[in-house]
Amino acid sequence: MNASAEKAIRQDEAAPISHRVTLVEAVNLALAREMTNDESVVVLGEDIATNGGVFRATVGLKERFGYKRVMDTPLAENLIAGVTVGMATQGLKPVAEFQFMGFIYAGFEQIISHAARMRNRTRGRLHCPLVYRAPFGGGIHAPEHHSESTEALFAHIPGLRVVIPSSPQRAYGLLLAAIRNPDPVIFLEPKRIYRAVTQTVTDNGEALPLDTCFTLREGDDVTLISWGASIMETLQAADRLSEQGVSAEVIDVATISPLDRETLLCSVAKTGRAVIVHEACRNGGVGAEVAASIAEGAFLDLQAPVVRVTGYDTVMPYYRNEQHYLPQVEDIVAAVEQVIAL
Amino acid sequence: MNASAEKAIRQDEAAPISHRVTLVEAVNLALAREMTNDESVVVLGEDIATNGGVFRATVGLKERFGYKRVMDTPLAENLIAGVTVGMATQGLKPVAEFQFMGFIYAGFEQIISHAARMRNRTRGRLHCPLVYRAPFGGGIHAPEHHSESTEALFAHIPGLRVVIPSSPQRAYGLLLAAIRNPDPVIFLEPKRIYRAVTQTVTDNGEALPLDTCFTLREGDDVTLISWGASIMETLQAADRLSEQGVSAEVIDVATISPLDRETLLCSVAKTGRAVIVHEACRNGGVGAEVAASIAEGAFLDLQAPVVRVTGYDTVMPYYRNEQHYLPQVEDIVAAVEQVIAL
Amino acid sequence: MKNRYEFTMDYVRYLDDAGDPLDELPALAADAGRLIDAYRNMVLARTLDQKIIALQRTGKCGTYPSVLGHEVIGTAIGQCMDRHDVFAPYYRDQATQLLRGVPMVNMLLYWGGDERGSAGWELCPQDLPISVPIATQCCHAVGIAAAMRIRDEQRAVVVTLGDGATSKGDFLESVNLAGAWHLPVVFVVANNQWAISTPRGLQTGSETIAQKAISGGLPGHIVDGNDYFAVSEAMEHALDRAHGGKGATVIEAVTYRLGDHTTADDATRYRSADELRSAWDRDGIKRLQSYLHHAGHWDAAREKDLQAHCRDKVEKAVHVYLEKAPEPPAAMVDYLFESLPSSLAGQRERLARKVEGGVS
Amino acid sequence: MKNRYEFTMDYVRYLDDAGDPLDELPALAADAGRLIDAYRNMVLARTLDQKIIALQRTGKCGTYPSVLGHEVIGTAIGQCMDRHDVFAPYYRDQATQLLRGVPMVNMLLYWGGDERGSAGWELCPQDLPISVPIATQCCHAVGIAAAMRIRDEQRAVVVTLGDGATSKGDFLESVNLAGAWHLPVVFVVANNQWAISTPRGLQTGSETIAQKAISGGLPGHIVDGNDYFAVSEAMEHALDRAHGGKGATVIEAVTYRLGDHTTADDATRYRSADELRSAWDRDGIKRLQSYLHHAGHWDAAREKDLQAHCRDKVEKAVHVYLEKAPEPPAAMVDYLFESLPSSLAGQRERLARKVEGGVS
Ligand SMILES: Cc1ncc(C[n+]2csc(CCOP(=O)(O)OP(=O)(O)O)c2C)c(N)n1
Ligand SMILES: Cc1ncc(C[n+]2csc(CCOP(=O)(O)OP(=O)(O)O)c2C)c(N)n1
Ligand SMILES: [Mg+2]
Ligand SMILES: [Mg+2]
Repeated sequence: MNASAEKAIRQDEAAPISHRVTLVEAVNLALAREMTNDESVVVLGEDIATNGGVFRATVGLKERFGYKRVMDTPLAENLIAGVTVGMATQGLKPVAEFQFMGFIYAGFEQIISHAARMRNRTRGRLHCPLVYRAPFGGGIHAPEHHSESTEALFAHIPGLRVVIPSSPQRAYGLLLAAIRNPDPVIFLEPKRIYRAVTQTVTDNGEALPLDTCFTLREGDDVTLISWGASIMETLQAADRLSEQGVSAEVIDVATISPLDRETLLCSVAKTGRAVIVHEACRNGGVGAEVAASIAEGAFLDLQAPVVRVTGYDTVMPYYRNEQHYLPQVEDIVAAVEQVIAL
Repeated sequence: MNASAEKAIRQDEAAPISHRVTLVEAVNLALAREMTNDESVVVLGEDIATNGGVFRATVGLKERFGYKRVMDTPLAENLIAGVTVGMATQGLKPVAEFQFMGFIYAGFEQIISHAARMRNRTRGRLHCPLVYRAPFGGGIHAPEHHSESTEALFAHIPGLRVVIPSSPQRAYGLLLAAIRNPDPVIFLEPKRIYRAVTQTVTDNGEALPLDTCFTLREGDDVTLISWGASIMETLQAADRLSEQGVSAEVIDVATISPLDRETLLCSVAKTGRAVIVHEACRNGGVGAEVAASIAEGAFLDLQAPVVRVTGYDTVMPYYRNEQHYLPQVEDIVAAVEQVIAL
Repeated sequence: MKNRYEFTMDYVRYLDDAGDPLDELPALAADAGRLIDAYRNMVLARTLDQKIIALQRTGKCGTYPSVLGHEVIGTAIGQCMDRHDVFAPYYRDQATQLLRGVPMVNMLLYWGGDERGSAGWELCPQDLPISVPIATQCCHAVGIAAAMRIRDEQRAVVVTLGDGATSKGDFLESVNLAGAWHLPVVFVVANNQWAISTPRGLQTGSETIAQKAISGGLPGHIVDGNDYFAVSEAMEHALDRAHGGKGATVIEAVTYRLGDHTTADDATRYRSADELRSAWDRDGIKRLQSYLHHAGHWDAAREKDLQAHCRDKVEKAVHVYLEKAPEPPAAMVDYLFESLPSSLAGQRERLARKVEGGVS
Repeated sequence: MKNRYEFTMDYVRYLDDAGDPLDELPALAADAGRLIDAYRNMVLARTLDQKIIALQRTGKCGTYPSVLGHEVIGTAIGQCMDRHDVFAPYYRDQATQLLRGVPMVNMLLYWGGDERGSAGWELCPQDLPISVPIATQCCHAVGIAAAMRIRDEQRAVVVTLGDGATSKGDFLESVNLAGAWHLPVVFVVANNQWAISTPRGLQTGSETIAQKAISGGLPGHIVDGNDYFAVSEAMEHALDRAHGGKGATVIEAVTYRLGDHTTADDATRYRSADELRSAWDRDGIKRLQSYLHHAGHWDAAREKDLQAHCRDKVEKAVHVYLEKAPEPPAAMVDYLFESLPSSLAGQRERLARKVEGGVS
């Protein structure tokens, strides 16, 4: 168990303590916080109990909350997805971990056909207050299938919320919100930045809203829109641009679906230009929806086409070439230069 | 067995015969044709052999080609998807039917993680010349889960082709092309128009290209872009508009992925306006990619925002209300009026 | 050096095809009231079934899967379950749902293409709605059973599925979890010999369906699904185990699908009239009726009353169903999330206008 | 009325932990050359394994799953298979892949993050690449076996998986299909007691893994996976059945994962040093070595030669591997489809420029 998680777990309940934590530690804090607040929260997945998860996100929870609320499951993602639905219909609030996003696909039928529809199907008689967590994205030199970023597949499914934090603070606040939300949430954790930065997080149980983008940096000349690990490169690009005298607004979409179009449109109304950055492949990515929404909703404001800086339309390469797949700071800067030139 | 399929199957191989057939009969013709041409083509799925498929698409094939090449499978879509991959790696050309698109989700892991990647993973040593067929879309008064149109989920997956015919002739030519294509193809059949019209199809074994949209009607004022069953309403809207003096070009995208952006951009360069029509829900639908591509690629040509006429961002309602979900001719006409007014 | 592992599994039936006992009957046979209630429910289920098929034929209902041949299994399940147990049905469980208290009007609405069919359910509010994607309900069932275990409740889950469904991972994975976690769940496989057109013999190479229990370390039982006594006894035993914290059970109830798969199917395409005729000889309703007659619990007058009573009940429900206006179109977005996301506000408005303006 | 169904399953081992026969050995024991070849392959596999772990520790290879404890199973499989059979491996099958003729350089490339690792394979061009998504290869295996049956070939498929993998639908569905279609396939479960941190006892409630075969109507066998004779005999028997058109078999080979799950894992977090120590006592390589010594087929000098030979072979392969330049970035789109779709032409150009311009 890492030190800060341990401290968090042993803490006196009364006084909210501030921690300098990484993103993955913030996930752990939020889980522990909400399991303390709410007895109906349970956690399940492969290797999440005794081992604390392969990324250590659930470390210490079994020791603290017992094996009945922190369950290692057999190796079957479809089962995990479906068991979670069953639990949720009975008023538990299960938080299931998929070890990597690349292994969630076996659970698609349960997620699409049941988790997302139980409330609608029963006209509210039963519903699914559940969270499916998964580390996602590339760049950690992992084997095949360990670098997926297919958030677009979930974003297209009515009845699901898709949430992606990109900082320790947002991981804490958004995960609390996701667990408390009475509907199913796909909570994708950008593992490339699991430990990239530490931030002070006050473990006060305060959730963040699930229906709004976060404006990380204000600017006038162009709106940079991103989410997940790519936020890092996007912010760096904004720095770089500012040195060049270009003032970039940076928005972390964070709540990928339902999408907060207002914030995006307001920003573009101001800047007149938008560049979208995401790691997923371009064709049919969430960037397409964002671009289409802006192109439709801000048609008269746009001074240049909305440009997407994304992964290539191919399978994420094995690790020797993965950096060539991922959008780089230079790619973002180049795209901005292109739209500014127009 | 229906009469024309029977005739087709009994025909003298030498002389290509023309048939007036429905879309589903054209599927049957293409399957029989390619099974005759190529011994490595096999067909499998639930209830497809003895029963000829719940929509009768495979009727007569078992009688003609034998149970070894026409296989009823156990009830397990993940298995069907994976078995097909195995067969394809060994040089068979399997065509698997999913009884309804709503039941393909269990096969997602096999489709995404294997069918779409085998060639890339082995640098061409093995590949997957397979076709996954599924009837899709709503409007036939079917039970829950029988009205899905989630083509966007497949379109986002690199390594898959997604093909959707919208007439008997295109069903015949595109299915032949899909079977002959050395890579995996998701072939979605709009079941609402399975029997809506008949067309003369010459069973000459000629395939259609898999990399081009089909321009069904030329026009100058606006480009209507659609696919699948919605092509019917789109064509009717074009008629209606022509009465109002608006000349609409109608494009059937047909090859949803990889997407032929050239044809779309050329048309919009001419008309300056585009309306996209699809049955799937809007958020993250294929319409988003089409709209984003046009808004980026034809920025200077566009005289109005690209508008999408789509299903609602919700689960397809059970059948008493399904007509309220589906895009109607009036919706398309209204959208065109809106963009023309700008 | 060899060690041998052994597994056994019994097939049980009590009544012959004519309804005469082959063996001493289980204790529950002494309760005449229960037997009569069971018989009444079977007849009610069949009456409703025939009516829905008629409605479908006249365009007043959607595609519908008949319960014909499943009434005994469903009735035995419904009787054995406690009110606080949870039922996770598939789509041929009308007989159980009647006993659980799902109103007939709801069943009609459901098959009539109206989501409100699965709403309400005041008598069994935690029961799952019908699961259309085959076998997926098995995973929910073990999830619910796990929730009961987590909360230390003495409740159990019963999940039903068809023989075809046993080929799908959801069932097999769930059986495994039920064994690994020692869950209070009963899997009842209604083996009606067909999965649409696919016969039992093409579905699996296993001698029995029940033996699939062995893969998860669960006990399995095979019973004649047209034998009320055999099914009831197995259910009671399995539910006792579940309620007593002794774990899960798989029951294979062997029957025959006497109707087409659904009203959209034509079974004559793939199975013989002879096979169907001989299956009718084993019909479990007739069998229980004969038994009741012989045992002095039933007579022609009661039968006549019952038939009239069932017809009447069904007609009343059908009347309410047919009078029911469809939901307003905006309902399609109102239940997607607990509260409407702002991104859907515009779409909801358009839907709301649809009705007022009368646009399709 | 009761009918009883019975199923049995044997556990077999021939050598005790010290390598002394417990029983009369199977006929294959007479072939000293085969035994020595087997032993050599096991040592080679272990040598390669240790080297890759060392490369990983020094940043010259990616995350890697050790073969430690699986060498006997893999070697027996590789020896028993015909050249024209097809192997569908998981990620702990280095010992089999060496015998199939997968070049060591390819193995190194694969774990070194280079797709070319699964290319080429001239000696076994139809073998599947490693399947990372657990158990999915089982479906491919039955698909390949079905292709063989369709073409009336006398070939067979061997598919391997771990104990954890047996919980996943893919395995269970494939076992069912293998039974229903009578397919020439052998499922070998390397039951190494752990799935990452999840012990065998949490994975399933079944007494054995092999009994999962019963759910598909297949025969199952349990063998000591550190006993070369037991694994080889079971494999020969199962492959004979498959080649002879008699259908599929499930073999559970009981062993122990002597290393961490992968180089990214730390097994001390979840299992005891004692357990690990006692597992080493059952190590199958040492066991076969002792047997060979006692039988007069082996001595210290030969052992020394072998060790040197293996180190040398591995070093040569590592050298080639380390010299290999990465593929050009554009390779990432070149193998997606048979030919590049026009929609990807622009992206390919950008990738091609990346290298020339030296950008990132
Ligand atoms: C996942 C999935 N695949 C396919 C279907 C279509 N389908 C509906 S019922 C059925 C056959 C089910 O057979 P069985 O499990 O034996 O139940 P029965 O209908 O015989 O009672 C099929 C294939 C479905 N509903 N769900
Ligand atoms: C579908 C899927 N889920 C999860 C993983 C992550 N994972 C890799 S190996 C493993 C454990 C496998 O255990 P077992 O099958 O016993 O094989 P072993 O590694 O012990 O040889 C897990 C969970 C994966 N690769 N695929
Ligand atoms: Mg059945
Ligand atoms: Mg293992």
